[in-house]
Amino acid sequence: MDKNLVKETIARRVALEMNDGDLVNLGIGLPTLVANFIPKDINITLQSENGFVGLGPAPLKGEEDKDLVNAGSQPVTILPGGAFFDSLTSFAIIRGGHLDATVLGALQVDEKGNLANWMIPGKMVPGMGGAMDLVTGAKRVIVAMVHTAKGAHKILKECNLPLTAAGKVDLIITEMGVMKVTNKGLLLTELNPEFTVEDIKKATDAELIISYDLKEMRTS
Amino acid sequence: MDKNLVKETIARRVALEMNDGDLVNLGIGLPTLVANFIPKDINITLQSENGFVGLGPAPLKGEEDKDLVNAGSQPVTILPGGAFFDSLTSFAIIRGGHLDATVLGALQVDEKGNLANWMIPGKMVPGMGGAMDLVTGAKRVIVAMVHTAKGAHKILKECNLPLTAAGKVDLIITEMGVMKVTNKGLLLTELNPEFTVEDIKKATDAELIISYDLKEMRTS
Amino acid sequence: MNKVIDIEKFSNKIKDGMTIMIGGFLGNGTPETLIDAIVEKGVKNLTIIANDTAFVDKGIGKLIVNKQVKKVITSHIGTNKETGRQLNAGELEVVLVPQGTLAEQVRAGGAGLGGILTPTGLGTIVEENKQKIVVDGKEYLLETPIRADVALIAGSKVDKSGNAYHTKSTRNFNPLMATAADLVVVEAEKVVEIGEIDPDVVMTLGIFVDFVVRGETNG
Amino acid sequence: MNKVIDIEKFSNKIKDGMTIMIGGFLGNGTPETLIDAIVEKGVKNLTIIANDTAFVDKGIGKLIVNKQVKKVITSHIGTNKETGRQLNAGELEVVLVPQGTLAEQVRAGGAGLGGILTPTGLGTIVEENKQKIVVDGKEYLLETPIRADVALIAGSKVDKSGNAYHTKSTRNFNPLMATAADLVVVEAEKVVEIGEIDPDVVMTLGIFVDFVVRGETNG
Repeated sequence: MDKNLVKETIARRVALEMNDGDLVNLGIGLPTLVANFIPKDINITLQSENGFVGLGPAPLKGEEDKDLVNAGSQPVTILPGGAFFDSLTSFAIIRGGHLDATVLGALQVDEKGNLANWMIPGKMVPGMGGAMDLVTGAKRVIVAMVHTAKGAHKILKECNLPLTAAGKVDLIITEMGVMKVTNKGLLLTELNPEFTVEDIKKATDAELIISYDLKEMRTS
Repeated sequence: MDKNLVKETIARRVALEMNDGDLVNLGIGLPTLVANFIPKDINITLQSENGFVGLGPAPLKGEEDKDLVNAGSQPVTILPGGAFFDSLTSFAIIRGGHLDATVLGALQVDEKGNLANWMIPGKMVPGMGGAMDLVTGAKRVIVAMVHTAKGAHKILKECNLPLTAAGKVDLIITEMGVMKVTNKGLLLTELNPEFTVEDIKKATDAELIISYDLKEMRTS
Repeated sequence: MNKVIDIEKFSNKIKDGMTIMIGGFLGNGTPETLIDAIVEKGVKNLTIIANDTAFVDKGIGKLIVNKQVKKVITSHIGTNKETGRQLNAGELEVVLVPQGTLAEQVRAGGAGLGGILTPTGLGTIVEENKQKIVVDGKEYLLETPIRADVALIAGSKVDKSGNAYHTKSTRNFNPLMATAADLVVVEAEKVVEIGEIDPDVVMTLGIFVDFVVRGETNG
Repeated sequence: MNKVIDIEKFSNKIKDGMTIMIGGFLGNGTPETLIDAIVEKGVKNLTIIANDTAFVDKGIGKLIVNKQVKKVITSHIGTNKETGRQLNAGELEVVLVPQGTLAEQVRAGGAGLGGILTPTGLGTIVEENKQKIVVDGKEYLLETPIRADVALIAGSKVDKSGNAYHTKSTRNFNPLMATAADLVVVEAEKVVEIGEIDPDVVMTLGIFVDFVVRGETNG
């Protein structure tokens, strides 16, 4: 699959997980794209952990405001009904269970719902930023990522990178399919028709339980 | 002494403890009077624990604002440079050591600096309100009160009412004199010339150490 | 999303035995219209969490006088003689909490904290049955989170999505309580359109608020 | 009280080895003029407490690039490659803290709390060497207060007594940090007279602020 199509496929599918009225935090990168595909009849409010709710689309060129950026330092806008606040309030929202969902990328995720997305020891140590709080506090944690890292497994029996949080992931959405974290392991509920069950099993280190009711992966 | 003169004597003497630039919380009742006697060359800022700094004098009759009251529910004003906030911030100021002084009344105070001012078991239980936080957090705790309760001792060897805080009082100011809480006990540093050392000793259950440098109690 | 409902719809949501947080400080910044509706409905055995019990004829005091409250968690009852009378008569349970601790407990309940460590109350009866923890050589009391079924708050200006502005000294516990209950209702002195409150100065976030009710005097 | 000082007077207060909190989020709401003065002065062995280390040419990043920092306590260093390089080369100590925990720790430092209990970091390396406390059957990490010698914050509009208004997304850590340091300096994009900021909307209280410095671009 084309790289942009991969991203769009994932973002489109994540968008279908949103419910009307949800308050959601979308991580930097791929998760940000989800905002573009929210169904027309669904209204969600986006939170930006640097300090506001009501995150709107990027401003038109020339209309950027240096004092209004998202958590990735990109110029953005705020929608009517939005509000700004300090970092303390921002993480009271996040940790306090007020977010209906958070969507993040991952370096690794495993069948127990463990997530690793903040460091590769000795190599890359960006830091956890707000990710540990987001994953700990949000009502639903959705991992949105490309299924493998150039062929290397990212969905594992057990993460071997330092964890972001233990047992907090609810759902994994990749370009290959949709996997639910259950207490029996990862349940494949939807498969992208571009791939076979064998393909996705091969691309996954964790055991995949194939749903009796396996469906075609939706994108709208 | 006349009741009003007693109060004014105490309030005037407390006012002399204020330093330029101090942030101060004055309790309801007698301590509130202190604001009237601050020396002209001293600027202090008053905090009101219900949620603001910059507490000003009572408004003129007819100019009361129902949304602007002090912690005793009386109409007040706010001075230029003042600011309103919520109860969380109010007690972050109080507990966090940002108050230079707090002035409170007492039912009992003792030679170890213990204070009791929030309940008489089985009789009167108003509650501690903000007093426990004020006494715990302020840099200086000044007890301002009439020396006895109609002759009954209030300055004791040891409080027998439930404490507001243990060992936090720095200074006791009454109409009879000024007593400093030291680790050797209560040091009488100033005596109102209306009274003799014998008078104040008789009116005090705690042992009074008389300062070698005992001065006349100042009121301006 | 328009969250404005009428007082009857609000009244239907309040049931016997509920735990209810109520904003305000001696009645300043208290949702009087919502309280009046609860008085009128007459639900019983409420647990009330509030800074104080106000006065016999104002704010939370009215619920006490009407004997609808079985327990109150508060910092001060001295301005309402009926609270003291019911306490002494064994008709009402009163849990007294230092005001700053109450604010922290409500915030902890709303912010997902397991508690906070405070020096307030050390060496007093407030420390009874509480865990003491030493940090950096200093002793603190562990105070645990408080949440409620319902939080009732008052806003001076409230947009239809629940964003509230609390003017002057009316803010007090209102923004905190809005974070710490399953159902949050704000009484608006004045209701405005979404977008009318500058996003910089929203004090209680609409995302915490379920319903907005117009106050009786204005709105 | 007029707290406005010039940049030289500010610069004189900053010494080798100080612990300095700096407001801002990836450079947004960061006091650039104050940072530039520290870069120019060249003091060494600083400990910096900040949300992130921004970029090599912006905000806190400039102090890192100039090798003035021996230790940084922060939630994110990914946008500044030099921080990572110095970390890997053993030239810089980096303590990574979850962002929400960092906010709580700074607040605890300013609010007189001995710490807070958070679930964030449980089951990760963040829990190493930390006390775990069970409340109501749930496990939490005890996170302790953070304070600094100096806090440097940025305000969009600041009155001469230090009351500050932070517009839009520039607020972030600024109001918290102002509570948690022995010396607090606010850089003002615009200085206004005392009384010009509505007391309802002051975001950082002047009572916490020692000095105000005009930013270079405005004020």
